Amino acid sequence: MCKSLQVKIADVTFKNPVMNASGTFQPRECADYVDINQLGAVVVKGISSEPWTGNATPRVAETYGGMLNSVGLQNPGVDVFLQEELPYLEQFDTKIIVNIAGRTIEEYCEVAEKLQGTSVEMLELNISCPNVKEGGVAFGTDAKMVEKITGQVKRHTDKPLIVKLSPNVTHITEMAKAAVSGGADALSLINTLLGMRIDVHHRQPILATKMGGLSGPAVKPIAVRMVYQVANAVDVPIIGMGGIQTGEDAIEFILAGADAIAVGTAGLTNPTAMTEVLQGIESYMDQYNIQDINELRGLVK
Amino acid sequence: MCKSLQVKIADVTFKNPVMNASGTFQPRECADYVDINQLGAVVVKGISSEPWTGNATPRVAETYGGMLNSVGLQNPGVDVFLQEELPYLEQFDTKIIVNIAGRTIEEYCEVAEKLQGTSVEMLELNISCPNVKEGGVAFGTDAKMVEKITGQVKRHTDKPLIVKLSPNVTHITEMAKAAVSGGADALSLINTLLGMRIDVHHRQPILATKMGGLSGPAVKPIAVRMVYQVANAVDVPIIGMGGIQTGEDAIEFILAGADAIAVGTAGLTNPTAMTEVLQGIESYMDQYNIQDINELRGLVK
Amino acid sequence: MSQNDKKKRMTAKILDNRQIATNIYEMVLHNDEITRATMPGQFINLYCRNESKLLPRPISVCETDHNEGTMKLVYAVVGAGTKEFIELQSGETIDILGPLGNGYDVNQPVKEHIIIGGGLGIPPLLELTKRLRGKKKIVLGFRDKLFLVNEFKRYADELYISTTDGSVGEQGNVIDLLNRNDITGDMFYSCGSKRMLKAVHQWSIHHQIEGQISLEERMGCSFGACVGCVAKIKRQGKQWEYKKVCTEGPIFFNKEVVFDV
Amino acid sequence: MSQNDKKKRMTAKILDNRQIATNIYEMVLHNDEITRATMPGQFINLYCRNESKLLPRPISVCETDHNEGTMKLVYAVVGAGTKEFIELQSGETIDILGPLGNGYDVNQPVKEHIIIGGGLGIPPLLELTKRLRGKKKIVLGFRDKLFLVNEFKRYADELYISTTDGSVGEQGNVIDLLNRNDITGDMFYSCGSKRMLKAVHQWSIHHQIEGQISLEERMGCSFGACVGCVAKIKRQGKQWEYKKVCTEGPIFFNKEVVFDV
Ligand SMILES: Cc1cc2nc3c(=O)[nH]c(=O)nc-3n(C[C@H](O)[C@H](O)[C@H](O)COP(=O)(O)OP(=O)(O)OC[C@H]3O[C@@H](n4cnc5c(N)ncnc54)[C@H](O)[C@@H]3O)c2cc1C
Ligand SMILES: Cc1cc2nc3c(=O)[nH]c(=O)nc-3n(C[C@H](O)[C@H](O)[C@H](O)COP(=O)(O)OP(=O)(O)OC[C@H]3O[C@@H](n4cnc5c(N)ncnc54)[C@H](O)[C@@H]3O)c2cc1C
Ligand SMILES: Cc1cc2nc3c(=O)[nH]c(=O)nc-3n(C[C@H](O)[C@H](O)[C@H](O)COP(=O)(O)O)c2cc1C
Ligand SMILES: Cc1cc2nc3c(=O)[nH]c(=O)nc-3n(C[C@H](O)[C@H](O)[C@H](O)COP(=O)(O)O)c2cc1C
Ligand code: FES
Ligand code: FES
Repeated sequence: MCKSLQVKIADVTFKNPVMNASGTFQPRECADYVDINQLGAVVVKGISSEPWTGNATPRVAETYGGMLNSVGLQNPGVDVFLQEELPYLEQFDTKIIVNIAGRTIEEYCEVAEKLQGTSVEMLELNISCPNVKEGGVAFGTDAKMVEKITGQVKRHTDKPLIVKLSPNVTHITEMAKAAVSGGADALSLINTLLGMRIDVHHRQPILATKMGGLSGPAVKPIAVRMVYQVANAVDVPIIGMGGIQTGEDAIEFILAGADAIAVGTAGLTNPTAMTEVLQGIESYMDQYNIQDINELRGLVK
Repeated sequence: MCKSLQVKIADVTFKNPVMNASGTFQPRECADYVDINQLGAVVVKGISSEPWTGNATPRVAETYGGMLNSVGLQNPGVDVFLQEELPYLEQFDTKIIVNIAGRTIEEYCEVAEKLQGTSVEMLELNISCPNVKEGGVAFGTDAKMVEKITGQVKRHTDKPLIVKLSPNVTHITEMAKAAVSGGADALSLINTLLGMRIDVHHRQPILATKMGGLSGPAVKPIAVRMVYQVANAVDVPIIGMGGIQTGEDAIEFILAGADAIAVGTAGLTNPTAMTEVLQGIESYMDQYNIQDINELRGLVK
Repeated sequence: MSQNDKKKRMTAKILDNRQIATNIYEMVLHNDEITRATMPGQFINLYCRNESKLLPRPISVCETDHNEGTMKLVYAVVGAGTKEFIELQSGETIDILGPLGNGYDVNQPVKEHIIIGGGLGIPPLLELTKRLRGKKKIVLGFRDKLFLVNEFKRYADELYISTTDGSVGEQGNVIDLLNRNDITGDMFYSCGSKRMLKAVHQWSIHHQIEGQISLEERMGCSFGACVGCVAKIKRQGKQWEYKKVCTEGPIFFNKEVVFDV
Repeated sequence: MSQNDKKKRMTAKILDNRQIATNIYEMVLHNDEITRATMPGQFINLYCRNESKLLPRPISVCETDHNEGTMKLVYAVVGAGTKEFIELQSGETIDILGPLGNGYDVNQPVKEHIIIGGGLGIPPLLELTKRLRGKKKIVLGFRDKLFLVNEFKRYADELYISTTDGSVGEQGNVIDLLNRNDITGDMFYSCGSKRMLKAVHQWSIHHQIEGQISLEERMGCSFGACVGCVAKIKRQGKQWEYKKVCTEGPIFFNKEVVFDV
């Protein structure tokens, strides 16, 4: 059967709707496990204007059906990224999306500015990381701020801008609308939920930062709900994520209204999860004789 | 060893900190499985001024490490409760807490009023149910509304009032503070998180109401985080819940700052979960030679 | 009654677990206590080992052997839980809870019984068929491959069989069987898909035959705690209220049930 | 390289799994490919069957037999995952990933090796000990019951043993052994608790002996994807940066590591 998996997001065409979730895929290391040429896109871990050290360890904790992380956006900064990482990524036949992080609006803008004129295809604005004290989620839980920062960053880039939403809010649709009115070309959701685990034997939190971001299959129902709500509230393309482990999980997000999907935690616990999700999507399409993946988008009303 | 499990919440003394989460325990049916005399308290399912039919089926869906429900507070109304349920509950050596529900502030007040002078020990204000169109979570996600409704209901009762908080908010501590300034004598958290599951084969949501409330071990890290945040923000007793399956789970909430805990979903999948949680708490106390459960409360800072 | 005398999740030993038709398996469990307590029409909860799947899988009891303390279940592979079950080997154990539900009312004064089962609604009728006294007309509709037919034959006064494709027995469904063979009686007992039950309901109204039917709903607990599994049941003729399928059912009198789908 | 040539989670057959000391178990796995690729100091991920537990359990490889394609692991029961592992029977399978990490650098010009292991840090040193050429002084500190001592004895030029309670060997820990016996050499290799490694570090500075040590951190993936497992590693003497224990370690040169606990 000749079927099409191509999706288009803000005028960029992806060969298929499967990408990694930012921060869960180090291209060099993951290339041992995943044929990067098969991916719709590679999303680079949060990049800031200067190098960030990240948080103290322990940075990960297991939870029932999920995990907490408090990596804190450890990254080498945009300059090192451009010198050392981007050339490596350019060898692959895939689209490059850079997730950008900052403590101030200016920092976000600086990163966006420095990525001008590069092979980076799109930017993803991370205003939803619960693991940094300043910036991060503080920007992503206030609709006015979401609109403002989106607008500012847009002014420093001519690349399409994805705004990544935090699930730690009362009304996800308000944040989505604010991002769109700030100029977002697409939305991605969800980032992690703020959580905590206590070691009852040592009587202290497992994470050095006490709280961290919850991800993995445990959060999938929340993510699907938010994608569904947002898809019915705004008119921009959506990249859905949160707990996707299989092709059927991916289809669930697409039926809820996602144009593309990202695999995060599942790729940590099973390094070949991304290609398995892709195969799973194809099997589903074969099973139900779907010619074009776009037929399925938002089919559940 | 002679150890004490007694806890005191708003001047009511409970023989131990274990109670059921509202809506997951029908006393008559559950009495086949649980010796109700062993429980710190029984919390009655949401009761409204008139009988409520509840939502269409399917009302439950399984999720990874959790479940969704959209029962929609089906209940016989406060009059039938007083005639038929309360006398049954009075035979047990435990405290009776009634969870009250409404579509308008007046309805909540009416229920509170009718429970005056009865053997009901405390009221729990359910302003966090995501499964009803009006009232429910709409009241619980707006701090001003939380304060107002708490204040109004307080005026119609002389029983201590617990306010049950919704986790579907940006800042749980704001809701907690609002409830306290409205006069709440205690807080309980968390109610369910709004979630959704789609059956990819039938291409429709599993629940008849599309969305429902997520509960079970999957949500525990979110619940522990919220209990920890609230315990550090307000000075009233806290009943912690969300995914408790074992004694160690219960200890986790107590270390985070809960005075008592409730078992919900675990009691559905394992009908004797409540007494097992109680035994687990006792074993933990024995293991670490804890004389009084109150020693553990909020030990994690 | 202290906690020690309470009912609880128990372990059952798997004595047999094998395929009997396309996608359909038979499992034999050993547990004296639960077997002895089980009445026709009741069900048990099976629990998954994999703790990512928390909810119970309610499965009707097909047959009980009180001497051996064993019960037979027949189940279809539907999703992740039943996929897990088919991997279980004889000698392994599984967590169960039961017996659950009300079971059929077999104390009605009835001379001619009509037993109507479709697909996976057939197995739950076997133990009932064995226990009923009086004339028994048995009407079974299969998709293609037959199962349990010999067992039913032993207790049948009349036995009617259909398959959807007509490969065995008559071609068609149970309604076709009922109509073509002019089957009547004093009381019918039916289990099957919602669509079938609705059709049987219409047939029964037309022929003014009383019946008991077994309903299915998604369950959160199966023992009455969550109020997840309700069905619309008539109260005094006109009004309906939601009743719990798991404890007030799964067997209801046909005339009580509101079929609104 | 297409997806077919990529590394992935694999299945290993369990040949043996039994207790060897209080709370400590030995597991022998069969998997040709992974065994052949494994170097001393590397580890593998074990995955739980129970899907409520998603994260890997990293366990060091104790010994490999390239002819048989088998590897031995020694592990302690710590929490839910290792509790699951001790229930596994010979003949069953387990999901694994590996080999992971960098392993020891055995290409340094060294004449006298000192191998220092404490508790569960002992097993990961066995394969290294077998492969090192030169004089080998082996220093092992146990809590109470000994394990693997005969295996180490075979390759030892000198073997020193202690137990915390003094029930076997000298009383005390590895530092006591090192000091009391004036042990010196050109290069040491150490694995054990953070506290022990820190003490060994101080001892090594005092005696100006270079060493390679194995670090432990909580891991989200163990193959470099999540940046969860970092340790502070010195850069050009003074400054430090976070390096990934799972891919840039777990073995680091002693002088690079910042001990700030
Ligand atoms: C009272 C009763 C008796 C039953 N008796 C039998 C029987 O004898 N033989 C048989 O094959 N099946 C029977 N069923 C249906 C059986 O329970 C489901 O097919 C089974 O639970 C599906 O589980 P799964 O893990 O394969 O599917 P999944 O879709 O993975 O299950 C997810 C959840 O949905 C529930 N679920 C899915 N489909 C159904 C369904 N059709 N009805 C109720 N719950 C469902 C599951 O119990 C589980 O909680 C009975 C159902 C009820 C309510
Ligand atoms: C590189 C490396 C090599 C190791 N080699 C061995 C070995 O050879 N033998 C051995 O007994 N142990 C070894 N460990 C420690 C072992 O990984 C943990 O004891 C084990 O993962 C605990 O799992 P659990 O499910 O029993 O505990 P749980 O507390 O239930 O585990 C929950 C999560 O925390 C992690 N975790 C818990 N304790 C530790 C710990 N001390 N270090 C790292 N992660 C932890 C688990 O991996 C899991 O992800 C090694 C650790 C690392 C990092
Ligand atoms: C270890 C880890 C690191 C992450 N780092 C980032 C990041 O740098 N930027 C970002 O926007 N999201 C980050 N996330 C969030 C993920 O991209 C994703 O939104 C979230 O994990 C939900 O998807 P999942 O359940 O598939 O993991 C991180 C998640 C994890 C688990
Ligand atoms: C089936 C079901 C019904 C519920 N009904 C109510 C209710 O009537 N009133 C209420 O305040 N909470 C209700 N809840 C929420 C629980 O009381 C509890 O807050 C939540 O489930 C989290 O705890 P758990 O993870 O232990 O279940 C219900 C939960 C479930 C699963
Ligand atoms: S399934 Fe819970 S009440 Fe019936
Ligand atoms: S554990 Fe994920 S990078 Fe090391």
